[in-house]
Amino acid sequence: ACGTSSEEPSTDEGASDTTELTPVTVGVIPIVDVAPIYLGVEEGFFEEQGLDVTLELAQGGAAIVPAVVSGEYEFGFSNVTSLLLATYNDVPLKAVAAGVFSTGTDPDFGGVAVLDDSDIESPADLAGRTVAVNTLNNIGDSTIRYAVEQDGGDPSDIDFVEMGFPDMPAALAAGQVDAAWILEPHLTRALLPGARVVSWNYVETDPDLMIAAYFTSQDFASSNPDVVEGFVAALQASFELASSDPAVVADILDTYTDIDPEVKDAMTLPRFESEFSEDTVALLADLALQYGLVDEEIDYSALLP
Amino acid sequence: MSATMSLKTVSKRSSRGRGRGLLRRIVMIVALPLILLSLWWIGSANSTNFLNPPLSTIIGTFWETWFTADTFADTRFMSDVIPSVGRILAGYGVALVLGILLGVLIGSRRNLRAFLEPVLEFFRAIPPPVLVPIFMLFMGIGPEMRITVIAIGCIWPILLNTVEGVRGLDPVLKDTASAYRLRGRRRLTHLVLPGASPQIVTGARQALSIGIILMVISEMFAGRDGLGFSIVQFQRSFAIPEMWGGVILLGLLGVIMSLVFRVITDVILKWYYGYLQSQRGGE
Amino acid sequence: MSQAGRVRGAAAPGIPAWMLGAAGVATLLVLLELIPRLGLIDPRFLPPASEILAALAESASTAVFWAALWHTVLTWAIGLAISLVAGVVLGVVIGMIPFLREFTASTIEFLRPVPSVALIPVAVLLLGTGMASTLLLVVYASFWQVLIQVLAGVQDVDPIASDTARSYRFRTLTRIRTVVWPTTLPYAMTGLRLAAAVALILTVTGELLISFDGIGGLLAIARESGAVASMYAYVIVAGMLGVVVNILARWTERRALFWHPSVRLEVMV
Amino acid sequence: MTDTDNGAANSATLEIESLGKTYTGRGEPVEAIADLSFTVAAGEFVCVVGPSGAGKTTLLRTLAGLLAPTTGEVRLAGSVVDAPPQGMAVVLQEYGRSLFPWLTVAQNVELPLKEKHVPSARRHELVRDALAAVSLAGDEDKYPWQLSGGMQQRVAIARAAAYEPQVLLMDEPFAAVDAQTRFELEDLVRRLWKRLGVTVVFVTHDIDEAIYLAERVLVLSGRPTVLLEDVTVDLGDERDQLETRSHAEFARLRTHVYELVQAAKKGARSLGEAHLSH
Amino acid sequence: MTDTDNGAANSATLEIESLGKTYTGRGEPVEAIADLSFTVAAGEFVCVVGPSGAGKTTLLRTLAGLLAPTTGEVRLAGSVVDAPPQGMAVVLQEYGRSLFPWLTVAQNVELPLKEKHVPSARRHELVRDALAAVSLAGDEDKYPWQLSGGMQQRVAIARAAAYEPQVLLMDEPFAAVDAQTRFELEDLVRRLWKRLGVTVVFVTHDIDEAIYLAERVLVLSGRPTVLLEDVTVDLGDERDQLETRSHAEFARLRTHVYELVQAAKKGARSLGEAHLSH
Ligand SMILES: Nc1ncnc2c1ncn2[C@@H]1O[C@H](COP(=O)(O)OP(=O)(O)OP(=O)(O)O)[C@@H](O)[C@H]1O
Ligand SMILES: Nc1ncnc2c1ncn2[C@@H]1O[C@H](COP(=O)(O)OP(=O)(O)OP(=O)(O)O)[C@@H](O)[C@H]1O
Ligand SMILES: [Mg+2]
Ligand SMILES: [Mg+2]
Repeated sequence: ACGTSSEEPSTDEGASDTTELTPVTVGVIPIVDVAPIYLGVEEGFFEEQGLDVTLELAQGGAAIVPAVVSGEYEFGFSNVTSLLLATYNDVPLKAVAAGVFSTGTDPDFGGVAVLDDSDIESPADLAGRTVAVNTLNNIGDSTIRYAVEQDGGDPSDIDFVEMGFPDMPAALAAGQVDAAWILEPHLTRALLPGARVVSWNYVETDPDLMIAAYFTSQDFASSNPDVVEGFVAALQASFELASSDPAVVADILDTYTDIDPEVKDAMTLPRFESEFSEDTVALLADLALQYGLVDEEIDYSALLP
Repeated sequence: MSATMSLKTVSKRSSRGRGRGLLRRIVMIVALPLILLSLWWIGSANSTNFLNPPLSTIIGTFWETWFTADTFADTRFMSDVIPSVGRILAGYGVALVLGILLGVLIGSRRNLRAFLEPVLEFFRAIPPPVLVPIFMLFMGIGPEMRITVIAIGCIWPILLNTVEGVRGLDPVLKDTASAYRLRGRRRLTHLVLPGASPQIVTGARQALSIGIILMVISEMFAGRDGLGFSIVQFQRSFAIPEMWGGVILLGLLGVIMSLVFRVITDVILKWYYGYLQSQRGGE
Repeated sequence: MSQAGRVRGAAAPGIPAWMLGAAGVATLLVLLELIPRLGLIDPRFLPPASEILAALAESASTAVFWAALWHTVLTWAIGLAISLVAGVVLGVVIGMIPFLREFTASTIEFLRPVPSVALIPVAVLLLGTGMASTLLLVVYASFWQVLIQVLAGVQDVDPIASDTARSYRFRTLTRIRTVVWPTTLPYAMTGLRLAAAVALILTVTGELLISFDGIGGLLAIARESGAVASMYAYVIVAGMLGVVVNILARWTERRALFWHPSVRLEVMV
Repeated sequence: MTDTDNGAANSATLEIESLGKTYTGRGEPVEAIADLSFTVAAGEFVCVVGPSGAGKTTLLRTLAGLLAPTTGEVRLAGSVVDAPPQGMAVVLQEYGRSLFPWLTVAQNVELPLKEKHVPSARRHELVRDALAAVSLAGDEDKYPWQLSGGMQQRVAIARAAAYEPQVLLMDEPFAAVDAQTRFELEDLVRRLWKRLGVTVVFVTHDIDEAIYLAERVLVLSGRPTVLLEDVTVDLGDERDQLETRSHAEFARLRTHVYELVQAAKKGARSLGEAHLSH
Repeated sequence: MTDTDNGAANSATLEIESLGKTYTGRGEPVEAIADLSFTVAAGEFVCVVGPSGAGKTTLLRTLAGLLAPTTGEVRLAGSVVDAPPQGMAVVLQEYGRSLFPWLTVAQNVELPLKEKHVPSARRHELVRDALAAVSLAGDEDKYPWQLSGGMQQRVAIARAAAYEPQVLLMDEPFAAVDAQTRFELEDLVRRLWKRLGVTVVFVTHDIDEAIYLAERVLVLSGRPTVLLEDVTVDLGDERDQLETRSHAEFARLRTHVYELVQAAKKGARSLGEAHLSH
C-alpha cells in the first residue's frame, strides 16, 4: 500500500529519532466513525505507545478483511455484524476494541428516514414497505427488524433494498423507496430538505449498542499482544479526546472527508467509547440467527478480545 | 511456416474424420477447462486460506447452494439465475439494436461522427458504479434500470465495431451499390450490414461477457435478487465457497451464451467463413 | 462513398471535425445545465453543469487533485500497456494456430465474463491494497477486449494476401509483421479504444473500492461525504480522460491506417 | 434524373464538357484527366482505348457519377450527373470485388432488379436469361468466391445485362474470359445494345474488340489524358465475328488505332504528334 | 525443399501425376480437376489454355503448393510439393488483392527479396530494374490503391521478376494491360526465362500469346479438367513480335489451338471428341 493519499497523517516528528516505533497499518472507512483514530494519530497517542500508524482508506469489508487476514494491515475497522458473519464463516478475526456506539437517545447518528408527508409514523408502519439499507443481511436490517418487532410490527414483511448511503437521500426524495436507513452525514442531507426519522433503530435495539469495532487477525493478536495492547490504549486516549471535544472531531473530519460545512454543523456524531461491549455482540449474534443471516448459532468466543 | 503446417494438418485431419467431428469438438471444448480445474483442485487441496477454499469444498456447496430447495421453482437457480439471465438478454438485445443502428448512422456520416464521438467517448469512460446511481435518479430501482445499465455497457463494443465496420466497407462494393442506386433499407440490408457483419459480430461477442459483468454490477445497486446480487451477498457475509460457486456459474453462463452465439453467427456469417476458407485449401 | 468524396459530402469539408466535436460537447453541457434548472431532476442530486464545473475548477487548483490525476493516469497507462501487449501477442499466436484457437476458445469464454469486482478480495489477498491490485483488475478486464479484437482481425486476413505471402515463403515473423498485423490493425485499434475505456473504468473503480487513491479515491470520498458537485466533477474528469484517450487513438489511427479504406476515403474530400 | 422511358426511343445523350480530374489524396496530386470533351449520342456504341494508366477507368467512373470531376461536367440527357443516374448499369474493372460475397450468383444479379421494382416473375426470368446468356446456367446458387475469375466477371456482366439499362458503362468487362467466350459475350452486348437502344461506353484494351463492337472508338493519350482521336468505325450495323474481322476496313482501322495507342504510350498528346511517330 | 542452386542450371522439373482436385466446401462438391498428368522439364516454358472455369487457376495453385490436391501429387525436382517450395514466384489472377495496400509499390516488390536475404544494394537495383521493365519507374512511392488496374498488375509482375525465381507461375498476368504493353511484357518474360533458365507455367486466355511465348501449350478441357492436347510449339528459340506472329506455323498452331479450346468449351473431353467437332 503506497500511501499517496493526501490525508495520510504525518507522524514524522517522533519517527525520525525513535527508530523502535512499530509500523502498523489500519484499514478504515472514510466515514465519521473513524474520526477518533485520525485524531489519535494526529495527536501522537499512537507514537506514545510505540506505534507508527498508517491509516489506509477502503470502501468496506471486501477489501479490509482480506488485507487484515493476509497481514497487509495489522488492524481494521468493521461493523459488529460483519465481524460475526466472518467468524461464522471461520475467518480468523479477533476484535480488539470498540469502535462507535449509538448515542442512545434521539437524535442518533443513524436512523430510518421517511419523507415529511409519509404516512409512516412509527417503526411498526415499516412492515410491508420498501426500506433502503446499505447492505442486506447485516446490522442495518437486523436492527430495523428488531425495532419493528418490538413496536408490534411484522419484521418479516419488510421489503429491504440495498443501496449506498450516498444515494439514499435522492432515492427517498424521488419516492423510489418508502423509507431509508441512513447514517450521517447523509442522514442530515436527507433531513435538511424535508424528511423525518421514524425509527432510531440502533437506540431502539439497545441504547448501548456497539455498532462497530476495531479488529485484527487471530494470528497477529496471539503473536503481538503488546502491539494490540498499545493500539487499544492509544485508541482509548483518542476516544476520550473525541468525546470531550466535538470541535476537534469536526476539524479532523476535514482532513479525510469532504463534508459540506452546513451538513457538518447539523449532523449528529456517534458516541465514542473504548469499552468493548460483549452484550452487544451477544445481542447481534442472536438477531443474526433470529432473522436468518446465519443458519446456526454463532460461536463468537474467538472473536472476543 | 509452422503455422502453415499445423493449419494443413488440422484441415486434413478434420476432413478425414468427419464422423468424429462432433466428438473432437467436444474434446476441444472441455480439454483445457478440465486441465485448469485439475490444477486448481490440486493447488487448493490443502488450502486453509478462507478466501481460497479447496475446490472440493466449492463444488461441495455448489449443488446445495443453487439447486436445492423444496421445489425446483424455489431454488436459487430459478429465483436468482433466471431473472439475471432475463435481464442480460433484454439489455443485450437493446444494445444490439441500438448499437447497430447508431453505428450505421455514425459510421456512414462523417459529420455526425465528428459531432457525437467526443460525447460518446465521454460517457464510455465513466465507470458504471458511478453511472448507476444517476440512472437510479431517472429510472428508479426496478428492472428497467438494470436492463439500461447492461444495455449501456454492452452498446460500446457493438457501436465501435459497427462504426469501424461501416467505415471499412470495400469501396468497390460501395461503388457497385451506388451505381445500381441501392438506397435506404435495401442498401442497409444488402450492403452495409452484411459488409460490416464480421466486425459487428466481433463487437457483439465482446458485449456478451460485458453484459454478464454489468449484470453483476447493476445488481450491486438496489438489488433484491439475481446471480450478481447473490455473489455480492456471499462475498459480504464471507461465504467464500458459495461466492466461488457463483463465479463459476458466471463463467458457465458465459460459455453457454457464447456457444449459442456461435451457432447463430455461424449461420449469419456462413458466407464469410466460406469465403475465408475457399482459398485456404478449399475444404 | 466513392474514391473522392460524394457530392453529398461536398458540404462537409467546410466544418473541421474538432469544431463539430466541440459543438457536441457544448450541446451536452447545455443539456446538463438545463435538466436540473428546469426541475426535471432535483439539483441537489444532480447539480447543473455550471456548479459541477465550478467544483471542478476549485478542485483543480489543489495539488492533491493533480497528484491524484497523475496517479490515475499512471495506473491506467501501465495497465493498458500490459493488456495491450499481452492481448496482441497472445491474440496473434492463438489466432494463427487453429489448434490453439479451438483449444482455448471455451476457456476464454469462461474467463471473460468473470467480473473484476468479484476478484477484488482475491486481488487484495494476493497483491495487497496498493496499485498492484488495481492493476490486476485493470489488466484482467481490458485484456479480453484486445484479445477478442485481435483474434477477429487475424482471422480476417485476405486469403489472397496470405497466399501471396505463403508463395514467397515469408517466415512466420515476416508474415505476422507484413500481412497479419496490418490486417489486424483496424481491429486492434478498436480493441485499443475499447480497452482504454475499460482500463480507465477499472482504474477508477479499483481506486474507488480498494486503494482509495487517485481520482477514484477522491470520487469515493466526495461520495461518502455527500459532496455531490465534487463527485460529479470527478466523474467529468474521468469522462474527459476518455475523450483525450480517444483523440490520441484517432490520431494514431490516421497515421497507422492511412492505407485503409476507412481512413483514406475520408481524408480525400 | 433522366427520363425513364423504356425501349429504344430513350434520350440518354451523354455530354462530356471540358472534363478534368485530379486525384488529391496522399502524396502529390495526380492529374488523371487533363481535358476531355465529347458527346455520346443516345443509343450510340462508343469504345474507349488508351494505354494502361491513361485515365479510362477514371473517365468511366466520372460518367457513372461515382467520382466528382475536378473541372468541367458530365451531362446525361441534359442534366448534370452528380450521382449515379437512373437507368444506368456499370461493370467495374474490379469485377471480383464488385460482387457481393454474401449473395449467391442469382441474388447478385437479382438485387438491382429488386431495387428497380421489377415484378418478381419478370425478375426471375431476367435473371435466368442473363445467366444463361453468359453460360452460367447451373451456377445460380454458388457464391462468387466459389467461381473462377472469368465466371465472376460473367456474373457482373449478367447483372448489368439483366438490368436492361438505358446507359451501359463497361470497364474491360471481358479481360478474364477465354477467346471463345469473349466472342460470345461481344455478340451478347451488341444484341443487347440493339434490342434496347442503349447508350454504351465500353473501355477495352483489345483493339480488335473495340473496332468490332463500336460505332466510334475514342483513343486516349497517356496520363494526363486528352482525346487523341475520335475514330469512326464504318463497318455497318450487322457484324459477324468471322466476316467483320476479315474486312479490309477492319484491318485498316485496327492498324490505325494500334499505331495511335502505341504513339500514346510513347507520349504523344495530339494527333499531330502521333502521326509524326509513324 | 528443392536444391537452391542459382543460375540457368537449375533442376526444377515439375512432375504432375494423376492430379485431381475436388472442392468440398459449401454446397455440392465441385470436381475442378479430374485427372492430369504431365511433366514440365527444367527450364521449359509451358502455357496453359482452356475455357473459363476449366480449372487452370486450380492447377496453378496446386503447382504452387497453395492448394492440397485431392488425389495424385505434384513433384518439383523430385520432392513432393506440399507447401510453396523454395525459389518459386507466383503471379495470381487476383492481382489487385495480391498487393499489400499498406506498402508502397517499391516496398511490395522489395519485400520478398528481403525475405530471401538479398543484400540491400542488390535489392534496390533489382527493384528499380524490375519496375523500370514494367514502365513503372516513377511510381515507386505510390500505394497500390493509387494505381490503375493495369499498373497494379504490372507491380505484381515486377515483384515476380525481381525475385529471380527458378520456377515462375503466372495466372493471366497480362489481362489488364493494353496491347502494346502486353507485347512488351511478353518479351520481358521471355527474356527473364532465357536469362535465368527458369521453369515457367503460364496461364492465359490469349491463344496468340500462348503460342508466341511457349515451347509447349497445354490445352485443357472444360471442368472437370483433363488434358485435351499437349501442343508442341516449333517456332524456334528467338521470337519477335512481328516476325514470329506472321509465321505460317504460328497461324497453323493458332487455328489448331483455337479450335481445341472451342471444342473444349462445347464439352469435348478427349482429342478424339475434339477433332470430331471440326
Ligand atoms: N485513387 C487514386 N489516387 C491517386 N491516383 C490515382 C487514383 N486512382 C487512379 N489514379 C491514377 O490515375 C491514373 C489513371 O488511372 P485509371 O485507373 O483511370 O487508368 P486506366 O486508364 O483505367 O488504366 P488501366 O487500363 O490500367 O486500368 C493512373 O496514373 C493512376 O495512377
Ligand atoms: N473455392 C471454391 N469452391 C468451390 N468451387 C470452386 C472454388 N474455386 C473454384 N471453384 C470451381 O472450380 C472450377 C475451376 O475454377 P478455376 O478458378 O480453376 O478456373 P479457371 O480455369 O482459372 O477459370 P478462369 O479462366 O475463368 O479464371 C470452377 O468451375 C469453379 O466454379
Ligand atoms: Mg482501368
Ligand atoms: Mg482462373
